[in-house]
Amino acid sequence: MDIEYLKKVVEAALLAAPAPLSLNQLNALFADDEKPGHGLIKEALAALDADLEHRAVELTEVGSGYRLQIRTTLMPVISQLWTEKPPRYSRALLETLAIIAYRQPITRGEIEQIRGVSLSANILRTLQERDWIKVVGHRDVPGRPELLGTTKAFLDYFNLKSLDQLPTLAEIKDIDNLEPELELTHPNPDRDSATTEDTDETQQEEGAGEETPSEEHDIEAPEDQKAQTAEKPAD
Amino acid sequence: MDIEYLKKVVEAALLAAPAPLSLNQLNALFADDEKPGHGLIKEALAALDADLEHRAVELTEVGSGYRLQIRTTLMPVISQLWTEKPPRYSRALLETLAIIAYRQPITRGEIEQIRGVSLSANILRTLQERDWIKVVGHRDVPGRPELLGTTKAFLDYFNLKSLDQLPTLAEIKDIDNLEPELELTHPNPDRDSATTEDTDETQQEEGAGEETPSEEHDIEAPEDQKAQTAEKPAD
Amino acid sequence: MNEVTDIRITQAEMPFAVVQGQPVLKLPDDLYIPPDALEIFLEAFEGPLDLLLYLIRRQNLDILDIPIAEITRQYTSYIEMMQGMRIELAAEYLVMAAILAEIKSRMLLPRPEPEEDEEEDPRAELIRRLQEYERFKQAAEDLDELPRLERDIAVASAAVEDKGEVKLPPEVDLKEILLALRDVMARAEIFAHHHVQAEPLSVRERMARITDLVSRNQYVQFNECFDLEEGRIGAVVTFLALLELLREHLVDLVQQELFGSIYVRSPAQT
Repeated sequence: MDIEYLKKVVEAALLAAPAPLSLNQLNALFADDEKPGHGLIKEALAALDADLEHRAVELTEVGSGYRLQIRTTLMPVISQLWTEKPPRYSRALLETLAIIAYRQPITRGEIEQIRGVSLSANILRTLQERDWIKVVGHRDVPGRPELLGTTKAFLDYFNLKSLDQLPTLAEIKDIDNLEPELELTHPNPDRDSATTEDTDETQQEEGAGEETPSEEHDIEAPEDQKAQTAEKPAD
Repeated sequence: MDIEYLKKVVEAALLAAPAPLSLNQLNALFADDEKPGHGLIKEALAALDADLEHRAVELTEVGSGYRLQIRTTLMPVISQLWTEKPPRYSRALLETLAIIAYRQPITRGEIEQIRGVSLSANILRTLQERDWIKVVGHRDVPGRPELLGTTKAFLDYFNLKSLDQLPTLAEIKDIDNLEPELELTHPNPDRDSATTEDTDETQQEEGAGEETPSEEHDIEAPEDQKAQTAEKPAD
Repeated sequence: MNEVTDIRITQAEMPFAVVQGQPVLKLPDDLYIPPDALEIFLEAFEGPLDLLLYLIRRQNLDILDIPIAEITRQYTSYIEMMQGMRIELAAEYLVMAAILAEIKSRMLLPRPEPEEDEEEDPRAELIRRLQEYERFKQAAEDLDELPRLERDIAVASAAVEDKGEVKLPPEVDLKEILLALRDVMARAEIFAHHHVQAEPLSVRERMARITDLVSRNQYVQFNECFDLEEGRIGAVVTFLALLELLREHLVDLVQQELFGSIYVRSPAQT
């Protein structure tokens, strides 16, 4: 098949389609005996990309395939077209999304453990409605909680080709550096004053602590959970 | 202003905007002291149009402004993008078609007698729109009901020279043995040319099919249908 | 603002409280806390870990070296402040207060020295959680920075003049029709007993063809029904079809005069 023609078809298809197109989808445009195959299509895409060098659009590959998008250098002018402000997302939503993206597959309970707060149903609903996350399975524990993962639409939205392209997660510093003895033997003056001044508080706190020994379980429980997740490389 | 830059902005804007853009809208993209004015924008549009000569899109002016659209020559391939996988016909439709093929010319009432349920108007309409059956006359009884028969297009679709080539009823009884002898014909590819309009019916048809015991629908719907046909003078 | 409140009160007619038999319809000014302020305060933090991180970071402290007593004091005072403002505090905040108190108390206890080496520092778990949370807090910020649709990226698309949304009609395999017919046959015994079975299909087809012809022309000459190229068998089939049509009163044969042309016509015209 003529590569020039193929290039045109690919460009037209990418401009006409409402979503990114995969190699398979591009190949499927052609009748059975005319299918160019992935190799030729990739060639056409490369040729198209080269052609577009001085034009207003560029070819990008995202999660679900290829798309043409306006060059970022032109965006400041072009964004004048939009009358509405782009949506903003809350920290809670972004944190939840980040945890799912880096730790998938993950249950809601595990997300709550990491964030230290319970997760509002709204956030999960919004994420699902935006088609950024989906249920990818169930953890084989009592209650069979849903395991959540991100979708290709998530990658598309954030302009990512794959999860590899997510910014790297900060490293966890080594806990072995803790030197409790030091602190215990030489309590710093602040603390001293703090403890003496705030006797009431301290007692209250300790009282609270005793009343709720069950909390200890809550603390202890995540222990293995964390160990588990920590081993797993973010994908 | 640099015409090359202006050309790029215009191209980007036309590709980013969901609707055609007027000269005013294009001009409004720029800050007050940088507005190119209609003259320059028209120049840029003309230059862009020339650039696009060998590309997948062309510049067109429509009522509300300018837009870039996929070249019509590419549309036959591109339209595959939104070609839906065809649904399946309902059992009721297939039975009706079979009865018409084997018992033609036959009236609707006779089909209903054989099938033991009344016949939905959709089925006959779908078959007629598909050009597989037609009215070949009227039976000389009160109401002058239409006599239905199969068409040449029916024979063509199933790759039959004449109805003789259909297996006999006796053979059908034993259909499992029949299979090897029967050429299971591949439906011919240009059949879609016949049916660009029957989309609605097809879908309704399918809907009814999925719900099969579709017969229930078939029983309800025809009621008025019959009244209708009864009223309608035979033509 | 006030009007709105007043209207609401009169509509609802619900006093905030009843003091010495008198309904109180308006909150005393000195008790008034702008609800916005409370919400902003609560929303500033994504939970107890976030609040703790804030307290630690505010003092440029290393997570690994938290002065637990001081942090506990600060944390608790925040909690008390919020409780004092009658903010409905998420339970997690109180749980964290308890955890901090627990850690603090354990650290204050004299430690039996060597053999309990394996006992972990009571802060370790808290630090792990704080670190883990901080990673994702950062990750969320990074995610927010990524170029994304609707804000930083515009997808290029061109208009399509006529989508010509071709919805292909379903494909049908001949076998499907035959299977359908078999089912009908099984259901309706009619096929088993009637003469239908013996009927050659070509006669049926010819019947349909003649009916079609007759319905389109008022009169059809008898010999027009025959196609000489089909030969004798074709003629016989057509003749059988005509006879069958006559029998079913689907056509009439008319002849005006002896040896005149025979016409086939639709019976309705009589």
